[in-house]
Amino acid sequence: MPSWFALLIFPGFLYAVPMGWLMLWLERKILARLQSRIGPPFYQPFFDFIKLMTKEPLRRASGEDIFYLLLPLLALGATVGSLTLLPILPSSASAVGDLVLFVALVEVAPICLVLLGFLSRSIFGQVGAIREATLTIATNLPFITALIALAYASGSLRLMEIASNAPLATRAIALLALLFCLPIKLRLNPFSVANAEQEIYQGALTELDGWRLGLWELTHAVEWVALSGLIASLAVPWRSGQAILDAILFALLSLVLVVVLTVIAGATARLKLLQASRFYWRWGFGLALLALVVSLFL
Amino acid sequence: MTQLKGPFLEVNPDLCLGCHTCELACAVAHTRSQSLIGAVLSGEALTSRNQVLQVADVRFPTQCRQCEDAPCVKVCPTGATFRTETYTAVNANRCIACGLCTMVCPFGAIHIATVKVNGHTKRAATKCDLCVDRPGGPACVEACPTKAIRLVVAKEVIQSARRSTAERYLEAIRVQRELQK
Amino acid sequence: MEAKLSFFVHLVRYARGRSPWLFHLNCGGCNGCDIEFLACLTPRYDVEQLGIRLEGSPRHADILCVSGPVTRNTQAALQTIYAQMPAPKVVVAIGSCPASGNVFADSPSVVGPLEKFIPVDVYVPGCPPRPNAILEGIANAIEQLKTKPVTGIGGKSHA
Amino acid sequence: MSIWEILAENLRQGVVTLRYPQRVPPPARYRGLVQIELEDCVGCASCAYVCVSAAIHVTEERETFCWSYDPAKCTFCGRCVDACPTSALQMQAECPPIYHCAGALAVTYTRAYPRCEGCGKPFKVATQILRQRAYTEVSGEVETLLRLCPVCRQKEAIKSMVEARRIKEATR
Repeated sequence: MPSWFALLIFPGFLYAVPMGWLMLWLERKILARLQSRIGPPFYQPFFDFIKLMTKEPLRRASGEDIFYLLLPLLALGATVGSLTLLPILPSSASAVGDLVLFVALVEVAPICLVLLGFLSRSIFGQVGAIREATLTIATNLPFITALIALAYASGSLRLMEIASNAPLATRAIALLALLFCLPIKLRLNPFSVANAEQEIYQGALTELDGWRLGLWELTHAVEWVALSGLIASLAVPWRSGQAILDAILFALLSLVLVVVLTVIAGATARLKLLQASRFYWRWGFGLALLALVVSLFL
Repeated sequence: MTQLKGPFLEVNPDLCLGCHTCELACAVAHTRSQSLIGAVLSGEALTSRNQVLQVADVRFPTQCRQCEDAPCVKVCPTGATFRTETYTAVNANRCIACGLCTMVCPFGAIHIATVKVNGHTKRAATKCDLCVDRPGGPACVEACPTKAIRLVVAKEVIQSARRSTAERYLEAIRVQRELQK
Repeated sequence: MEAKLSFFVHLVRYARGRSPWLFHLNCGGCNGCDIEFLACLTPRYDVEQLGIRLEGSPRHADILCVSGPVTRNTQAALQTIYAQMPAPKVVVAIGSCPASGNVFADSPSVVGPLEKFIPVDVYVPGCPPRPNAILEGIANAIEQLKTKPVTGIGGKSHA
Repeated sequence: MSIWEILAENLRQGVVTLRYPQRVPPPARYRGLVQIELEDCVGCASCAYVCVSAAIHVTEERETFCWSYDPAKCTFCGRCVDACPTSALQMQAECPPIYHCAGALAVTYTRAYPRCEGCGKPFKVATQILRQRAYTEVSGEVETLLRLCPVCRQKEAIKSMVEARRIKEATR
């Protein structure tokens, strides 16, 4: 499969953007249903995006302007890029990159968000950026440890080989540890101090306006696809060999993950920064360490 | 059976000259300085509570009849007009000058006028108060040169318990009309 | 070209009407309207059915909902917040207070009414208005929002 | 009750939201816009006196009075309705309409005072409700008297008194 196809069509832009919007809508809709509300209509994220892109941009100092343009674009590009590495199809483009590149690309968006927060010179933006940075460090310890366990168990850093070779016990524990990391990476409820909309006005996003916010929303949608896609594609070792069947299986698994994450988010209240960090270093890291130990001895 | 305790002012039309002295005396008696010169110097408004009117060849001062069961008391929304033991009084402090009392008084004896209450000027209902605060009794009685006005304190007037003075007056009109026929 | 442009303009207008984001500002009111406003977020009324989101930052908002007479202390904040909202924006005055000052009018600390400081597009009368009336006011504001000129991404005017 | 049970209960209960154009009808005693029945109004300005937010003003001219009401200032407390001695005011049991220009809902009504049947002077005349409150029974005499201005009523009183004296003397 050519890499342009992976980047632009599947699982890249053309698949990821509508899928991300669907996931954002599903998240809001499920949350609404859990609260007996009717929730937003189906097309909501799409119209949000169109509206945000055509709002009149505020004039900013010329030095800042380039960063406000580059950082959201960089975040979007890197996250879409990370999608191309997912081992969905037997002939996926994962040949051109591996686990290390995936982790690097997925981490670009949080780093851009931290930079945007500091750039805003708003107290809320800076507080949000500090929280985002702290949580990124907190979550990456179990995230990377779990991936290392998987890589060690399957004897390769290639995602395709991990997906097909990882032993069951290690795979189960490591994927659970990865699932632990998703709410914080997607800034979902129990761990949403970084973009708390009530306390710090969405943190680093406070000063984003118009199309900058629109691009950020798009990045967030693609982040949903990439991170839920990582677990969905690593969960099943079996590949049918037929592209369409594999893609549908992958998409359905991703949506199931969205439902699980949203229900957890709807049932929990926001933890404090220290509580969230402690949770990750204790339970998340403990689980990832267990996966590592299991992979060493099995 | 009820006892009409309250006094009221009665005028003898045969003696009345229509000289308006009672009006002036009334107005002066309700100023703070109790004198015409003092009132003029302090700029206080002179408003009389009785009015001398002429109907055909009869001149006559009219004022409040001090109804016992007064319509003005019944309609007052703020309780500014109220009935005491002896007379029907107006508390200018509570009056909002809505004029409901002037609308229902069958004698037309209550008016809205500019008065001075507690140092500030306001519009309020004014009516004859029988000069209850005046040591010498009603000023009009004292001032009348022909003694046409006198204060009547009825000993015992037999009337229906629920009927007001106003209604008795209206009944009197009806009786007269029947007599005229 | 013309047809494409008009399709774009229609799409943008439609999208605006489907995703109005609110910013709620209390300019010194008694909180009565705020409570009714928050009642709009409850499952019974649920503003999200109109695609509405209550935003924390005026930079993200399309509709500014003001309650309360404008007091001396909130006036500067009000003007700053209005200036911070990016262009197509409408203002909804919730309750009697922003329209006239209501019982607070002529108080030395009240400098309102609201229209002295920012243009007001929709008034929702009531003290406080019912959640239904607030929803109706916001729906009116959405209609006003749709009629505002459409600008492209670079800020160029298309219609 | 754990949070999971609450969420399950919510899911079981289903959507309780009213779709937008649907509305909860206001209760029967809902206090909406103040409305005046001008025929019943005597121009006493009690409503303006009790109005806490100065939404109602009554201005008096020589021959007319104006009743003006600005809903933008109204607190919808209903004190004016309670205070009206002639029950000329009432409140709509529905939400006030949305408007777009300041002062769009403000109304001003002008009414000429009725004229005295004796002298033709304009004056404030008591309505039926007021008469019924003032008198235990409203007879024809009350009706005729109260259609006269206060000065004419005084004259009427003089006339009847003189008449009464004359009859008294004649019968003596």
